[in-house]
Amino acid sequence: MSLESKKLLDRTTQIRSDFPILDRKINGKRLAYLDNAASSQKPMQVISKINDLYSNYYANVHRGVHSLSMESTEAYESVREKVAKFINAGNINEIIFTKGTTDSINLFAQSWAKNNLKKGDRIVLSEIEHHANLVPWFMLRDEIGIELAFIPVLDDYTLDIEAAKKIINSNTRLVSISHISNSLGTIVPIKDIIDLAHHNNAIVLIDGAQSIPHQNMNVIDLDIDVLVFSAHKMLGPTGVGILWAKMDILKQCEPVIGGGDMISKVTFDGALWNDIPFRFEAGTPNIAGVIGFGEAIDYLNEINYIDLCNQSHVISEYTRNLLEEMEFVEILGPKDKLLRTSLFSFDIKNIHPHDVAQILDSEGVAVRAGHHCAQPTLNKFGFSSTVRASFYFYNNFEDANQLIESLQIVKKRFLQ
Amino acid sequence: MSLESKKLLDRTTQIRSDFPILDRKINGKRLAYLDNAASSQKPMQVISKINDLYSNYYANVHRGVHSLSMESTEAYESVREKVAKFINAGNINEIIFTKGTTDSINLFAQSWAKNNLKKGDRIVLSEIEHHANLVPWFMLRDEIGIELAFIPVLDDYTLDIEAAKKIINSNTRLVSISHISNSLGTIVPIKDIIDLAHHNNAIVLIDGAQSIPHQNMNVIDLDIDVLVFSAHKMLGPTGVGILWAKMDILKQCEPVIGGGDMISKVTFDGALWNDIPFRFEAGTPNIAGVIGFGEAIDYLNEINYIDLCNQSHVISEYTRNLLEEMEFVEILGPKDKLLRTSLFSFDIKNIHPHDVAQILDSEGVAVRAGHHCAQPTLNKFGFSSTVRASFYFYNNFEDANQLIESLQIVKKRFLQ
Amino acid sequence: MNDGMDELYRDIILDHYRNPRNSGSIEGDSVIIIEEFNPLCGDKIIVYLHSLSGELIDDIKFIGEGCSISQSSASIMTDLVIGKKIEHAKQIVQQFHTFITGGNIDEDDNSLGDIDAFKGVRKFPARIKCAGLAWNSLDKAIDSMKKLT
Amino acid sequence: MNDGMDELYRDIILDHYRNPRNSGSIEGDSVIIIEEFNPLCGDKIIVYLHSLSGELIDDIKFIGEGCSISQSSASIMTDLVIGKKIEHAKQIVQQFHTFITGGNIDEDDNSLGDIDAFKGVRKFPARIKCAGLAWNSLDKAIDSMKKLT
Ligand SMILES: Cc1ncc(COP(=O)(O)O)c(C=O)c1O
Ligand SMILES: Cc1ncc(COP(=O)(O)O)c(C=O)c1O
Repeated sequence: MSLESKKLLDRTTQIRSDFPILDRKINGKRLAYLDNAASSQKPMQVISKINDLYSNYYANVHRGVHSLSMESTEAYESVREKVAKFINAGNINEIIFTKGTTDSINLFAQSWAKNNLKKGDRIVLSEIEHHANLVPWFMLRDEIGIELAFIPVLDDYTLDIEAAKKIINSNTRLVSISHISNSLGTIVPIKDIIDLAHHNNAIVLIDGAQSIPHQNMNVIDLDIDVLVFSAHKMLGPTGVGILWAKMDILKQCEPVIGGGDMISKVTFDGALWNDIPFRFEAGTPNIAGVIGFGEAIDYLNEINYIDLCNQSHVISEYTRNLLEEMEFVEILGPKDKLLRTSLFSFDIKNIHPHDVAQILDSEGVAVRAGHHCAQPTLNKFGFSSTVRASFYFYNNFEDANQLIESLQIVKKRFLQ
Repeated sequence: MSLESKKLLDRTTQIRSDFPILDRKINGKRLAYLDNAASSQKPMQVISKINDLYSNYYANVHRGVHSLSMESTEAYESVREKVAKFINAGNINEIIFTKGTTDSINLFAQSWAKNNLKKGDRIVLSEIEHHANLVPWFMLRDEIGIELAFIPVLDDYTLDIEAAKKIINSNTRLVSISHISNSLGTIVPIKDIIDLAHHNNAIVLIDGAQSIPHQNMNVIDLDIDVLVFSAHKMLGPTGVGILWAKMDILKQCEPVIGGGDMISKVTFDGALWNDIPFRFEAGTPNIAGVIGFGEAIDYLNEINYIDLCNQSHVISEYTRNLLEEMEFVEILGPKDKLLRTSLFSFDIKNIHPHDVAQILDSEGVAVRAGHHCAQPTLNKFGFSSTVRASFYFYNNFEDANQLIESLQIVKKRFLQ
Repeated sequence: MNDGMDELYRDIILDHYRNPRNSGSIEGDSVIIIEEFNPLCGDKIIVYLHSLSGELIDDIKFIGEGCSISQSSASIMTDLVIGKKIEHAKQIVQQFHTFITGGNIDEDDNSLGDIDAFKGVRKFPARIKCAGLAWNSLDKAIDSMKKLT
Repeated sequence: MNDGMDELYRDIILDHYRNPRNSGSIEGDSVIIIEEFNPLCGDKIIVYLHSLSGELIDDIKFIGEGCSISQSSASIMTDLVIGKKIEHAKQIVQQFHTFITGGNIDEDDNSLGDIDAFKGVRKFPARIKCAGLAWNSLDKAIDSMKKLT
């Protein structure tokens, strides 16, 4: 082991003490939390921030001149700036707070696509999307008659970029695609897709739910048009997501949710909209959630999360390699390790994923079993569900080994 | 003072110690938090619950068989039952978690009204609605051509029930109305309105944002069809609201937000919906928010909030009476004290509400100044903004007196 | 190991999982076919119910995809109700739901056969849905048969 | 009392609030009218800008509804820019924004007159919007005038 990775491992040990839940015993066993793609755990810094808000300066935001309201508003609005910096957005007013990735995609579908696309226009998706990037488009298709086309996934679990060149055509107005597949772990070459789309005057929405927690994302360098992600997968509280889009695109968007805060003037006859981003944020927002998310971003920056995530990728690869040696295990996902992230799906012959996950749980190992909200993707590969292990920077080799050893116990119970 | 109200006051003192923020000093002064209609403060029980979740059993809900996910899911789903009991709903599956009242009304507009109403159908609102119960209907009107009609507010700040008898006609499909006006404090005779509506085969949505925190609400006794409210105004976390509707009505609703959890099956061609209520709750929900809200409900029940709220109503009335004696103050709201809740709006001749609130803040008194998201209502009475003081059960006579004394300081500075 | 795994994965369950009874489909006009999903995990059960008279379950089969709990439950369910009166089957469905959600059933009732094997499932709320899938299909199949007749 | 109230409500501000300069409207074809709201509180300023040549602010008036900060700011603004060159007025708007958000301006510049009175507002983020309302109107009025000419 190099000195540098030794240091990183020590750092992981130190970092783990920030996450109180990691001390939890599960069925008397040590917790190996490998369900990070579903949601990450929270460091005490984030938990305390929420505590601090509610204990010391909570009030409703935006509408008050009293001190508590001013303090809450400042704390809340300052997060827009933190998020903008985190993704290198040029304008803090491009940051819209939503409930999560799902909410962000739906908002963009109803707000931009519904008002700017017409029958016959094409939206291109891919065959490795999360339901959150499928169902809103089905709904829109059924409502306004747009056409959906899918970039196919190849047998090697990567997208068929050759096919994409034909599918993204001159009728295409939007390409909406995951940066990283949450079911296969495939990293999509978004730069290529963005080039293809822009070449056809289409804009690109990147679903960054699985990528942003792990890597640097620079919307300007990548020339992304719209970016969506969830706070809860990157140490933040539940109920918070981001919709970022270039200001020119936000100007083409109509508000979808009406109510307080999103208007500049209301009469009994109608309303005028408030400025961007407020016109897209009606009602009392998730104040504590957003402020907690700001703390999560600060924390990620402070610990230098990218180096740590590179380290957890090493652990993920280590685990995957050990799994590959087990003849009863079949792993999904790209062969080329540069094309996959810190998660993998697998199947055990003749043992259903639910049963696998159940027995792993009895050993303290938390993994997910199911279709991971990517039913058509799994179906395409002949599965209705898989087991998924997903890593984050607080995972260590102990977690990895615990998974491997527990799989032997699964085998013993079912395949004896 | 009767022995009983003495006891209640002692109880208030005790209760106040559950709310850490009430010890906060504002500009060196004691905090008199009288902005409860905007949002309530949170007891440490609720704050600790969130802390406990994130520290001990947090995971994403619904989709996991591992222990953390099971525990989170149980905690999350158990809140549906608590909410159902709180409003006496017959079926826990009628409880839909949203982001807040605003979100609930928008969801119902897009989910039910858009799919069940047609051009020419009438929706009846009133002239004392919050923007959250106006703008979504303006949007729907502009989209599908329904007709909006308003029950007028009379000069005495009550609704014109005689006029309502004509306005709620046989074309009326929905009456959507606040139980309590957040700008005037008027209590609406919803039973009369419900009878009128049902007589015309219209259904009734009650915006309970301002009433449910203070009183018992029995949807079955009142024969309400749809009820919406926000957790944050009743000790709960931000980012959580409820849409409750009778199951028959929910069955007429189409999902609006697509994504994970709200489907039973997805292919590349389309999706089948999950059961009610899940089909209306796409994506990772506000898990911590909902679980915290469950604790808020438990707390309200334990302290017997209704008795305490009656007591804070006494304090609100006491304050109002003192204000009435100040010749420079004009109070809005019904004369009959049975028709008003624990809040009042007022205006000071020649001093703008912003300035009033600013100086009150310098004395530690937190009130709201502005149009309270009820711009057309205030305009109707010739105001573009007012000062609003709103009480909750942790407020005491000290808060009241601090407001009164601080108003003298306001007067001194501006009206010398 | 007292982590509930032995209780959850009892031999009867594993046996039915590995050797499902009444597996397959039934063809014909008068066959009721009901498909049920567990939306959270993609599990699936298709139940084929055949009753000429509308009173007796002449035949019942299932095709499924899913975990040991859902598939063994389908196997045990079909085994239990085949040849029984529709009304009786309906009662058994009821009893199964009572049992699985923690209620008491008459343990001496022979017609409830191997239902007892699912006792261990009660502790695992996420798995109760798995266990119930086949029973929900049957319930719906009976209801839609009644509508036809 | 060192709670910032004396600094916020300086005499100049209260004076302009009580005796607004250039209050009223201007009629005529070549008058630019811009209405600005503070959506959070309902404050309103309508600015009437008259410039025959398109180079000089011949006249400017306002009608408004709002707090002492927003109304005195409108009064001070109109007082400052009336008779000035459009380009100069634009610079003053810029300087006002710099000042109110905490930046430094040349305090000896006579053309910035009473802007200094708003120093106390900086501490109250919620009131910065109030102070800026009239200035935003003027900014928009100048922009839309330029588009016309
Ligand atoms: C790629 C991807 N997109 C979208 C989502 C949906 O995110 P959320 O449930 O936070 O709305 C997820 C998370 O499950 C995801 O992994
Ligand atoms: C009567 C009424 N309706 C709706 C709302 C909107 O609630 P929220 O901001 O929580 O969505 C409020 C709160 O301000 C209200 O008082």
